[in-house]
Amino acid sequence: MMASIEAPARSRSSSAVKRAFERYPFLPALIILVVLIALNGWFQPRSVSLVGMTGQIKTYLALMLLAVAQTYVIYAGDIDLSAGAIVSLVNVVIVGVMGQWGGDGVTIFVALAIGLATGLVCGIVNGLVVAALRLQAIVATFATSIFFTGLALYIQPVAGTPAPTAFWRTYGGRIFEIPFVFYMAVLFAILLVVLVRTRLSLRLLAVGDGQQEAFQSGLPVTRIRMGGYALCGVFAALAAFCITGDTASGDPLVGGKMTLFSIAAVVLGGSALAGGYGTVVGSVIGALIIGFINSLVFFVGTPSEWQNLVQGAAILLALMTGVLVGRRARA
Amino acid sequence: MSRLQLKGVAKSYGATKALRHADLDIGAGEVHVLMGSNGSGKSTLSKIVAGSVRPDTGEIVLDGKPVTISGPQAARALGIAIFYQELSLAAHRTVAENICLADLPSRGAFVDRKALEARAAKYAALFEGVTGEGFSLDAVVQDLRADQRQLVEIMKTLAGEASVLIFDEATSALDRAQVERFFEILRDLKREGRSIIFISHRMDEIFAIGDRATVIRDGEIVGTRQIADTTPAEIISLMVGAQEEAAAPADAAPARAGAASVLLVRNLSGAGFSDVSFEVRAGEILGFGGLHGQGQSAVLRALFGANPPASGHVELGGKPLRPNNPRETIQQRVAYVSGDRSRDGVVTGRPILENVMPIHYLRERMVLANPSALAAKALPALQALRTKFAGLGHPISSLSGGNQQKVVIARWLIDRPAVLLLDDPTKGIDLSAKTDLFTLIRKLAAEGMGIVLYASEDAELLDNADRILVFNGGSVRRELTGAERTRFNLYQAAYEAA
Amino acid sequence: MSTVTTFLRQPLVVALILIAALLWLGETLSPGFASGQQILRLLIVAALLGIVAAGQNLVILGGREGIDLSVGGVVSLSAIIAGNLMAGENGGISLAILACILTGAFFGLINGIGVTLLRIPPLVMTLGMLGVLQGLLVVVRQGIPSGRAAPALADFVSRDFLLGLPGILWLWVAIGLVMAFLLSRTVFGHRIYAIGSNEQAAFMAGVPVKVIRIALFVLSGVFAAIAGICLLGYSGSSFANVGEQYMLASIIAVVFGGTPLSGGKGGYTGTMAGAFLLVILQSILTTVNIDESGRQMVFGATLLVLMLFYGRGRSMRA
Amino acid sequence: QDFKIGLSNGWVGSEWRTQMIDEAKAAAEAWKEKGVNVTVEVQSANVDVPGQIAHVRNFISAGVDAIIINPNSPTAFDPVFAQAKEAGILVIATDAEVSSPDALYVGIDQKAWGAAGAEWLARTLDGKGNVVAINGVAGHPANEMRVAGYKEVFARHPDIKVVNEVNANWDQAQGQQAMQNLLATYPDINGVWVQDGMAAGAWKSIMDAGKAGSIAATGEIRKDFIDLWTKDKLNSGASVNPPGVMASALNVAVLMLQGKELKEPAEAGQYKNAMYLPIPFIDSSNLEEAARQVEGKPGYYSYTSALSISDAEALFK
Ligand SMILES: Nc1ncnc2c1ncn2[C@@H]1O[C@H](COP(=O)(O)OP(=O)(O)OP(=O)(O)O)[C@@H](O)[C@H]1O
Ligand SMILES: Nc1ncnc2c1ncn2[C@@H]1O[C@H](COP(=O)(O)OP(=O)(O)OP(=O)(O)O)[C@@H](O)[C@H]1O
Ligand SMILES: O[C@@H]1[C@@H](O)[C@H](O)OC[C@H]1O
Ligand SMILES: [Mg+2]
Ligand SMILES: [Mg+2]
Repeated sequence: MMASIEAPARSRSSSAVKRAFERYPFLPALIILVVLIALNGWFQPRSVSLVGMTGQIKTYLALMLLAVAQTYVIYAGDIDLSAGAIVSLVNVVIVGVMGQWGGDGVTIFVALAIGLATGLVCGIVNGLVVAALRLQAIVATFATSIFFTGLALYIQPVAGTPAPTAFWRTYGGRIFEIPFVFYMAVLFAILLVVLVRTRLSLRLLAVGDGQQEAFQSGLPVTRIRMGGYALCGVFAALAAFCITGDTASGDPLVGGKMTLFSIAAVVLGGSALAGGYGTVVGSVIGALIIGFINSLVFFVGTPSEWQNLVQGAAILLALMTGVLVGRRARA
Repeated sequence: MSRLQLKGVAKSYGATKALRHADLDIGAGEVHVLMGSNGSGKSTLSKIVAGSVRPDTGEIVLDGKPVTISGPQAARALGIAIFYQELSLAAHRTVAENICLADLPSRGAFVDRKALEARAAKYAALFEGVTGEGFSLDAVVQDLRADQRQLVEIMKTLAGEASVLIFDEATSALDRAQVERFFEILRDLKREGRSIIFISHRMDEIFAIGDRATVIRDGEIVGTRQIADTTPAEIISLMVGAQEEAAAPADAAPARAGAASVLLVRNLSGAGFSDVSFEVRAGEILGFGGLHGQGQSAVLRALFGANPPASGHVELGGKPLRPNNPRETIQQRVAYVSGDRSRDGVVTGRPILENVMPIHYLRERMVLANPSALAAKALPALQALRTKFAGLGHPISSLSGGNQQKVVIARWLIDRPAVLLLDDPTKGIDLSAKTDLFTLIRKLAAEGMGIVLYASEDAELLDNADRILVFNGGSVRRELTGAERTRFNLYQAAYEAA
Repeated sequence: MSTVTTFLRQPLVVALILIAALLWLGETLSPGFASGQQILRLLIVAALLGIVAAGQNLVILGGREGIDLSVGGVVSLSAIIAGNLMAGENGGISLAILACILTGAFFGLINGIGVTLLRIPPLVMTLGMLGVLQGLLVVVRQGIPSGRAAPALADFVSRDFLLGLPGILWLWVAIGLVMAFLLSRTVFGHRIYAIGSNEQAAFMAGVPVKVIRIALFVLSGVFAAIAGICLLGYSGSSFANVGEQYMLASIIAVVFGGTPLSGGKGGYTGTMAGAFLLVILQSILTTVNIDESGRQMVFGATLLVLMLFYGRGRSMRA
Repeated sequence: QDFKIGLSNGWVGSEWRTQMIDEAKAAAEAWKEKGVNVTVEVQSANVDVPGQIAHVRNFISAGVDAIIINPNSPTAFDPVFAQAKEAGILVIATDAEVSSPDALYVGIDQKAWGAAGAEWLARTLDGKGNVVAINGVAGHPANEMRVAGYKEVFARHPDIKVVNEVNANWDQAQGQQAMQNLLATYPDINGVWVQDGMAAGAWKSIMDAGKAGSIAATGEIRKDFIDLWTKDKLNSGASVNPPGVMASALNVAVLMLQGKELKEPAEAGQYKNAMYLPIPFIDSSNLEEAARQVEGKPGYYSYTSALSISDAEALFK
């Protein structure tokens, strides 16, 4: 009962656990993910076969990328409610450009470059209104999301323009017997590893820990936050590429619903919404958790009218577990 | 040869004139002390030089050339570094990252981790031996103690390799050994010809390290003295001005052996302290002393229920007390004043009235809040402390730090508590406010209240406590009563096992 | 001079000026827009939003990133429950109101518990709850026929009630008065501001932080439920996701009313004006004859411009 | 014979969709009498396009024989339908056409549906007057086809002027608000072209404004509205997209799984893969009959029709 303060408060092993959770805040999410994959496999063995997994990655790669996009702004304590609208806009832009210029190999790359630029510009616009004009991020990016959606509707008033066959056949196909999306996943992983080491990542996190403090320390806070939004725009564009590859068409509304899921994924991954703390890997895991919850709900045979409720409840439960376990472990 | 000159620098926040007209001259290789009571404008002046506050008028001359300091980044480029009174650390980043944050060693767009570690290590090494347990380059700042964080902020300031360094109350949380080491570093810097602006409320520090002292009162520079040619008394009279003499510290009253026991604590243990026992009698001021973070605050917070104790026995006026949370202890007539007013005390942006009333709301279980009825309660409490304010409806943030603290203390005076727990209540408070406060405390004690006072400043403790419990490593190591209450005994007990 | 500028800087004043300007613009673009009848109808629509925004306002005032994204779900659910319980009969009104308020309070309570006891960030908790509510709507709607508003409720919302104004406007005014009183003249109100401004200090001064915050979420659920009942009265019958449009709109109304999302300051009077402002803006956009893409671009850009009058954060350099 | 059929619905915002699923399930049940065991697996949830693609992938993993989908996009499923076909799965879309050459469309022609309402309106207004349109979700293909339908018709009537077109997102309350705003700014309109559930909202505003006598507006097919229409003698006409379309598609699917061949290959529509079902129309002439069909049903029940098994068999060789 009477704890002596001379003795270390925590045993060595529990402080090792604490350190692990501190270094890898996505650990709780990883555990949830592994359990979910196991359950998917249990209820529908084919879902964890190569084909099943390829399908799952194809479907959720875009959400993974968008969750990563969202992570960079959340690092700095900001948020981007327009991320999904950027996906839609880039989607119609690249489909439009490919359609316009024929859709062979070269024009596809040109279109993708234009798409990246579009995402970047959208991100910079968000950065300008949030960081430079100092509008509140939630409302300001909601406003830009309406604007971007309007622009997408202007470019392509109705869903359905097809993307060139070469483009989606490549995305959905195989190279050397290995599905193309796996190469994408590997590239994506490399990109993340590289970005973790950048100054921008560290400085975004520092800004997230306290804008005023960061400013007083001499950091160019406005520029850093704009950098976060710009990066978000670029990753949203990458997400749009994946959506386009998987849907083979342009749709001015395609990304709209992804925004809130991208935020949920970031939190599932163990990052702090308040900024200053988190990892992009966690966000990727968070996106996968959402995906595997959705498929598991079907594979266990949930009656259709209950599917939305069970999904919603499971995601809420995962969010709560993640937040609680993470905090417990780090405390 | 002057390094930095301020000419007619002024700054207002709305109606508040934070700095009226500052002329200042700092030489190379000089430690220039800035003295002044709370709200006199020291931090404002510092921040203007450091670029984080925009002056309304005035000129800044650096090495003979007039400069425009457009922001903190520009200040750094000009060779100005600052230790912020409220710190400027990123809580989730490591010590090393914080030290180098402003100027990350990098290769292209990437952080050069090796260089970063090396650079941080260089500055951390300066404090080797006094950083305390749990401090390391890869420790996360959030896990550090207050004094360790201040050390990180100091290292971060040093890492600016600036020619002008400003330390705005950089020693307020440091213990003696840490201060000693810091002063050695300052002396080295001085020898290298750097210019240092040093701000502190501790007279002994000022005389230990300063070359010249400038006193600032109500935003105006009232005089500069060579430290060697002046006395504390002169500095104080400059600070206080002609109209008011600093009152002498209250005399310690003898402990009243026969008085009733107000607070009885037996074998109390909890996070940061263990097996603490003591008794406070009516009319007594019991002092807690010792080095920083030896459990004094933790015991007080535990008694208040803010961090409930793990085990032990507490009696209040003869009845057992279970300090589960502040809400319950307040209702049992326990009061607690924290020195960290911005964290624990002030409800920022709200009117002064609302900042005085919360305890009364709770004690009286009120539902409706009628402003005029409340004002009648609030005014006497504020006046008892000689609080300076324009109106009860004004936001508390319009007051200076010291007056904000008085508002926070006033909330405990409406419904008298049985026990008053003071957790370094004068941190960052000016001398005349201190005097007012201790006069009042003595009066409250005389009226039968039991008071526990933890003060980080030795003089404050020696002057005001009837009895002193010296803490070390979370337990009481020695009790000093009567004539034992000397600085020597206090130091000896404090350093015993450390 | 400076008092004039201070006056003009008040969010409420800004909102009122913008309202006048937009009404003038609307009248110019399409004559008849600012007629008495039309303004009355717009006020009814604004009242629906304003009632949701009352709860949103409280949650935001309470700080700690307070926000309630689940209000839209509660509005929808409440409209459906009310419709089914009254099934077009006046007799069912009181039961329906009771059931809806309890439902709103229940979901608010869960949100509050999640946010305070489990310490889930409000945005996350209420976002998750939104997902649950949307799922629940599907379940509920498949099980029970969606009902119809009682005639008395429909009249209350759109017919004359007193002095030429429909009941819902009186209700809104009453809510406005209660909110003003609550926030400025009660201990509860002062405590809301206290936890919103400095939670730690409030805790140390004996404010029951968790109880207050839970109460705010409960109130938010209750206000959303009341809005759901009124919405049923407005549209006559209930249907899916009626409340969806209120989620972000209620937040914008609060921000336009001068309550920053960081909490601790602001009030409801401004929010009422903010709600009306937003409704006028949307309505002008429906009446001008341009493509939907153009409407959305203009809407988004206008929101941004309007925000420049309000939500701008402080410069980091004082 | 045993067939496993997956039903995917990506939007559960209206009772119409619920009824669509229910009728399809009932149709599967009906095959029992014929000794054919048709089991359905349903994924019906609010999802976005990627979410519905996940539905299809889940069906592939579950090894179904056929997929019937009410798709959230016309083109986005091309790749995943190709994958389904590779796995030997029959894919039929209903309610909204899809571009995939690997799928078949069984449902109504949405453009003709939109045109039918417009024809009625033009006839009722004697070919002249001011008209407003209240549309669903901008950019949604079904909406755009319907819009194309009415535009074509109104273009043929030079004296009919479409003074404004707005979007109310297939939301009844938004439809009501939009109508209210339109009535305020265009006090002289004669006709309203409005779709689905929004029609009930629009009519509420028209009635609130006391203009039910002077305005003709398209209506909808839920019992609640049909009752109101009958009671208040509204000047309305509704073209019917029956929720039974999925049941029709299911019957076609089972016959195809049995290896039967269509008499006339499905080659209609812009994607040349459609088999169009008839579009019933309700107006004052047959309102009573429609009311009789929905009598005793709950208020949200939509007037419906579907290909019975024998109707469907008649289409096959
Ligand atoms: N950001 C601000 N907004 C409004 N008033 C301010 C601000 N910063 C400082 N003030 C006011 O300016 C005056 C000078 O404050 P300053 O912080 O410079 O005092 P100080 O001498 O550093 O006091 P202390 O010893 O308490 O640190 C005070 O009245 C204070 O309330
Ligand atoms: N032990 C404590 N010491 C000081 N402040 C505290 C303490 N516990 C809580 N607080 C402050 O008061 C706020 C509300 O306290 P409360 O206990 O109601 O919520 P909490 O943060 O969930 O704490 P806990 O983890 O103890 O449940 C906290 O967020 C914190 O700012
Ligand atoms: O007719 C509509 C149908 O086409 C749509 O897909 O679902 C809702 C119905 O109201
Ligand atoms: Mg200061
Ligand atoms: Mg607690």
